Amino acid sequence: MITQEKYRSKAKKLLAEGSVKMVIGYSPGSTPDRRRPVFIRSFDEADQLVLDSNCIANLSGYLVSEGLLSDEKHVAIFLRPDGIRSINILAAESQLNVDQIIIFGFDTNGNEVRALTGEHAGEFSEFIGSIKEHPPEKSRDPLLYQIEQMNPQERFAFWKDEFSRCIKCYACRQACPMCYCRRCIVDSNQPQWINTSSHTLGNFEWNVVRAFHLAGRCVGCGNCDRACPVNIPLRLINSRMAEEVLDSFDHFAGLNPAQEPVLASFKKDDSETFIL
Amino acid sequence: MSELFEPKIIAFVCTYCTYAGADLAGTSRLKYAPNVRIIRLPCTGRISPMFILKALQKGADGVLVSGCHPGDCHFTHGNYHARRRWMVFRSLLDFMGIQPERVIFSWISAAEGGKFADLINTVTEDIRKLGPFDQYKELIRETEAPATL
Amino acid sequence: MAKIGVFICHCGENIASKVDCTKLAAAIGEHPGVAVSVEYKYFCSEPGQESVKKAIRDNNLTGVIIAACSPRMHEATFRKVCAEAGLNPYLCEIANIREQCSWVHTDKEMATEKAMDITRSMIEKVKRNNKLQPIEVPVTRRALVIGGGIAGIQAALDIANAGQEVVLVEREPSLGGHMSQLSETFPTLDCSQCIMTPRMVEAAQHPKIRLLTYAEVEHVDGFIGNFKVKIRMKSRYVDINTCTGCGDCMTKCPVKKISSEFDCGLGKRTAIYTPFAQSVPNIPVIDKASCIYFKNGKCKTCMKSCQINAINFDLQDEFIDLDVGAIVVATGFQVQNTAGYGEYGYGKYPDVITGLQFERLATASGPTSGKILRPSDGKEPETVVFIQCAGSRDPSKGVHYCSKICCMYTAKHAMLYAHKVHHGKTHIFYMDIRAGGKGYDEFTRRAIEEDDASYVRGRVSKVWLENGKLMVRGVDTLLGRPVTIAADMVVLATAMVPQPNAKEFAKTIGIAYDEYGYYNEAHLKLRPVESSTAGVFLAGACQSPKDIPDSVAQASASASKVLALFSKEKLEREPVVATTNEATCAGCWGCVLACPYNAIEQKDILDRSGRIIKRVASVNPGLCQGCGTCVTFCRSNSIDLAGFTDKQIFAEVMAL
Amino acid sequence: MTRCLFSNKLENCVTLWRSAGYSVIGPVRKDATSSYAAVEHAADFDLGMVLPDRSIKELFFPQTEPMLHYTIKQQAINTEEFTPPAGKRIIFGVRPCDASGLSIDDPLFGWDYKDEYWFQRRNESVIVTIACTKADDFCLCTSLKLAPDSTNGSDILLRPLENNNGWQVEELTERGREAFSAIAELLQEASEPTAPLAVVPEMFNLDTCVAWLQNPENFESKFWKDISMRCIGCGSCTYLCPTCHCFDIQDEGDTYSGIRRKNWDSCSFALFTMHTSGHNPRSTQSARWRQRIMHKFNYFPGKFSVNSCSGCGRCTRQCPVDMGITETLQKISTLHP
Repeated sequence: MITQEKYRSKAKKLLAEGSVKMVIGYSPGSTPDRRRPVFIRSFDEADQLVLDSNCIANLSGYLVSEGLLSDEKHVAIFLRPDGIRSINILAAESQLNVDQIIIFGFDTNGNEVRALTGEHAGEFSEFIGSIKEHPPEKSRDPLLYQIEQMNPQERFAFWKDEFSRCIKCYACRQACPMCYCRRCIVDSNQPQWINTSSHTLGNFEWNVVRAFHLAGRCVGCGNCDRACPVNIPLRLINSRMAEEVLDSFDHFAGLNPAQEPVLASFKKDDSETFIL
Repeated sequence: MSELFEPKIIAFVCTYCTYAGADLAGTSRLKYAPNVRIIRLPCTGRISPMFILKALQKGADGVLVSGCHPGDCHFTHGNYHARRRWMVFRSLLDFMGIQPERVIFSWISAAEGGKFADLINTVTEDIRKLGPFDQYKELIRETEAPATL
Repeated sequence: MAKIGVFICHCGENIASKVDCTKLAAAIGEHPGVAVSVEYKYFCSEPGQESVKKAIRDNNLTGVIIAACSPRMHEATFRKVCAEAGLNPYLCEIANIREQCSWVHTDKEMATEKAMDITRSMIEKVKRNNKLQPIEVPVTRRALVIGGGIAGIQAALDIANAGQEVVLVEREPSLGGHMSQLSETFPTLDCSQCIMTPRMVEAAQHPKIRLLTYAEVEHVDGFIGNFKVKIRMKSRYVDINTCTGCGDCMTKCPVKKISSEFDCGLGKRTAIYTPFAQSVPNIPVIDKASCIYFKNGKCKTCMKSCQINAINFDLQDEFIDLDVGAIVVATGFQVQNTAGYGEYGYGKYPDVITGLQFERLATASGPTSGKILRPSDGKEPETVVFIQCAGSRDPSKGVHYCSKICCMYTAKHAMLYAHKVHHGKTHIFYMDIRAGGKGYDEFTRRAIEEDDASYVRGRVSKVWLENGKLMVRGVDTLLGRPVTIAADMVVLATAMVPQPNAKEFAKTIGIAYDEYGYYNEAHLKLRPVESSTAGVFLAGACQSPKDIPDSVAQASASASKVLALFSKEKLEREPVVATTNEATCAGCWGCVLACPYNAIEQKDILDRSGRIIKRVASVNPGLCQGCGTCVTFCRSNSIDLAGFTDKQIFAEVMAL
Repeated sequence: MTRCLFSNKLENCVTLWRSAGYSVIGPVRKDATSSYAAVEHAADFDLGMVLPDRSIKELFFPQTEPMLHYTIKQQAINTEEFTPPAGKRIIFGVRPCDASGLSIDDPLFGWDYKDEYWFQRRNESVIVTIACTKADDFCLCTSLKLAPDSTNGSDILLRPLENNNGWQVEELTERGREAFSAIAELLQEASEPTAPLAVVPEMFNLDTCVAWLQNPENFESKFWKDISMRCIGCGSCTYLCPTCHCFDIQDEGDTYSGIRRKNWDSCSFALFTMHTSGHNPRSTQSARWRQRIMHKFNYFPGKFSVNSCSGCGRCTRQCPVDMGITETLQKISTLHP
């Protein structure tokens, strides 16, 4: 509550003095435990803002909505640490200018909400670095271990079963802050690299390609996983890829706004034990 | 006695090193298994993971990707970029349950005709041992089947 | 609808013995879109080529497949055939059924199967080929040479002597570079100034060379044949056109105690100065930081002393814009800062000096007029210790590589010293003696055998001062015992490292560099003088440590590359280049980072009122080499590569 | 005394139906989701849930359906059509809202061209609906003038008994009677009271909303932008909706052969209305959301005299950003028409 009040009054102040044109935050949802994204444009609306442990969604994707930042005005946004990492990647990929973003950083522990120190993306780099060095305990999904224990046939069968449910609604893509392309590869039909039909083959191709496009960029915010209406555990694939780029290239996505994209760069001594 | 399984293998190679190495195997009249179909690209940097998926969709039991050794890329560092992508894509496929043995990466220079011939033989033999990629073929069959419900 | 002609070559028996060409032609005739499917003994023969031409004309073919030997053999031949028959040459593809099929397989049935697959795949590709046109790039026949050391001068002279214009840019007030600082040069011991100065003068007076000294390249834009360069002419405060170089101003200048950069701190200079007596041009510059007028607003002694009023304190930096077609980068090296070697006492003991300082002491025109004298007390040293690899091959100091010249110049120093101080004694600590080169090993042998240089194989751990002597503590690894030598002077063979701003400068011109800042060649073995950027060439120690012969050789090689480029009015290039889809590009710039050739630029898309709607990637076809690394990176499939488009490759795979 | 089916007889029902040639389908929970799926035993049914995550529509209009197979040889193309699978089936435990959804889409699929894929399945399926005794915060059938015991689209309506041990059977159609005659021996006359129906509060006045939507001035209202600002344009609401019916025709294949398929499509996608030229008449997400609401409550009823919404609430229940029809219509009902 203290953090919520702090940010509410900060939102009011920034909006009143005109130093931001909008605050993107959370408001009460259709049930007591639901929070919905809200866009506050004037200080008298700021009391709609709530901040508690139910505020889970990574809102950073809204920043790249077409035209939102093109007037060069500032926007404030509530972000968890993963959201701040998303902003860093979006900045590194030239999708936004971090100077325009005022961050209302927060994190939760159980029901407790605490504010993060800092206002601009660059000020959190050290903090994000500490997450890289000391990942929170038990952050690895137990299912990951189970999948790793399987033999390839079992793994294939596991994912086949999961992907057979996919209905190709693309909620995973739409919910993801990293999926900002003007045209997604699945919508590119000359040639049609990914089968658009939601048979299992098409679903498999879609999910594999999406995971590859997110490798080194996914911050594990879980937006895709929560958005999936048929509950495919997409987080597992993305976090496996995040582990891979960390192990292989020491790349922790979204460390700072100037980070080089991991798949657009290389080191001459990158590992190649697998190459014959 | 059952008939010997002839795996279908699709290879994506760069024109400057591995394609030239394959040509050298030819001019040296080396003999190797006829199971591989080669697609020529300018550089390993051009080889997209999408190609591998399409090869599997066409019923490949194995995919081979090959280019210039590090430091030898005609385009100075296309192969370094490729190497990173492969590293990631390979581990992704592994996680999805596609055995790494089915998607093979190698460096073969224009001078390594012998290595090319040997590799094709080894890969063909290895994939023959693994057997047809039935699990993937089942997905393909499903796309050709009428609706069930 | 496609009308593809497929021409299946027997290659005598080479193909026909292992591939059933009749069966192949029949099967291919059934393939969708194939209008002609024929076989022949030798399509590369004159009648074979004529039959292809006739088939193209008679059937109005939209694409041609030659199923024969490797495209590396006859692709060019058959493209020409198509062009002669009126078909765009890029609508021809080769199905390699010889090197990659008939020659390597023994089972005729399986080889025939494979040949069918190969041919079908290429048919599907050629159906999607585009009518490409070779890219023509106009060439501005003027070269820019950056750096006026021996490499730059050599490159400039070679190009100019072939009749092409050259702009030679040097950032110091005079041409000369490091070579002009040297005393004698190995392995012939001819005097550096004696061989260098005529070259400097020749460059300055050459009608085809425009010499810009005290100037720096600020900005480079464009691509091969068409670079646009901005050069900053730093203000000398001396009018270069009026000054006669009489030197009165320097004589009168009251500030006389400035440590001379040219003499490596061993000599002094004035605030208005030329770096050395034989400077080219022989026109002084005012060192703004030391000049009393610039500090206090009073003095102007030099101005008063100048009888032709060449000095003007109000002069400003000027900018020159140039169009050039090629660039030779010859920016040289610097000597590593030896402060990192605290144990050797450099900076603490004045008589511990670098190799370059020793050169200045040994030079007849140097601060001691060629006498080897100790900087501390001006006495002649009787024992001199040389320490090799003082920086090079020392990962702990960040230099993994061998500086290549130190073994030779240390041997030279020992000889020069022996020739000047006959009773003197030299000791050289070394790791290995690397004397590969014409006359080099003989040279080091002479130092040992004739000039009595005492080589000690081992490293030095410490140098300290004791009773007026520099005590050098090292180890003789051949004898396996520590040694301590009392010396009067210690000379460090410091490493060659890139210029301090080498990396930033590489970014300015758009070339690649290694971890140290040495500039990368396009290919270490096969394209050693080309940079990764087309039209930019490398000469001298900016690429890697080099001695004078190597630098000069590379400079001449670069010059010949430039001249080859200038031999035509227009460059013609294979049209295998990338293009972007501006409508779908998301502007993430991953392609810009991934491109090995800096060929992708950011382009602003404007609305009618000139407002930026979005920024997208745009490929410069002059720079693109067609590797396709960008295409693979692009997540939204917004880049494609002509000749290897997504559609083509997709179709090739889907036909298998 | 009414005819009842008791739960303990359900397994026998399934057996009898199956031996009478029906395939049996019902609400099933598998992995992390629930849907209507084929069962072999009554125990496979999960009848306790409010409603399955996925709607019944996919049993009649699958997310991807092969229509024809083609082959190419030289210049000739041969085609061979797929027909929808034949066979009688009983869909047991359908929710009234899902059943209503089917009847809503019937006129759409039969309007000018009679969609054989839809109608063959409709004609061969018996919809056995169970009236709702449970509802959650998202249910809104009553707001759509439907009810927890609506009979639209059903062949049989089952009303749960108070003791939760069975259902009163109400036969609504000939198809339903035929299916239940196969299990007549298992039905019993009983006088047990039925359980109270679920209470689904009315969330908005539909007529007020429709009046507002029909006013052409409101087409350009700022309301649309405000309400849909957080919409991320995913298609989950449309794909889970029992009445959304848009589809796309795709050819998938290679050089030699391929399959033409009918795939779900969604008005939420930017690509849905994209022209080849690159122009998009619905270029913003708010225009797309407006289209969805207008279509359901203005255009569709204008043509077929029925709203294209049966009040299942899946759109809100599954929305990643907590939007949905309820919120939109609630807000519209407070606006001046």
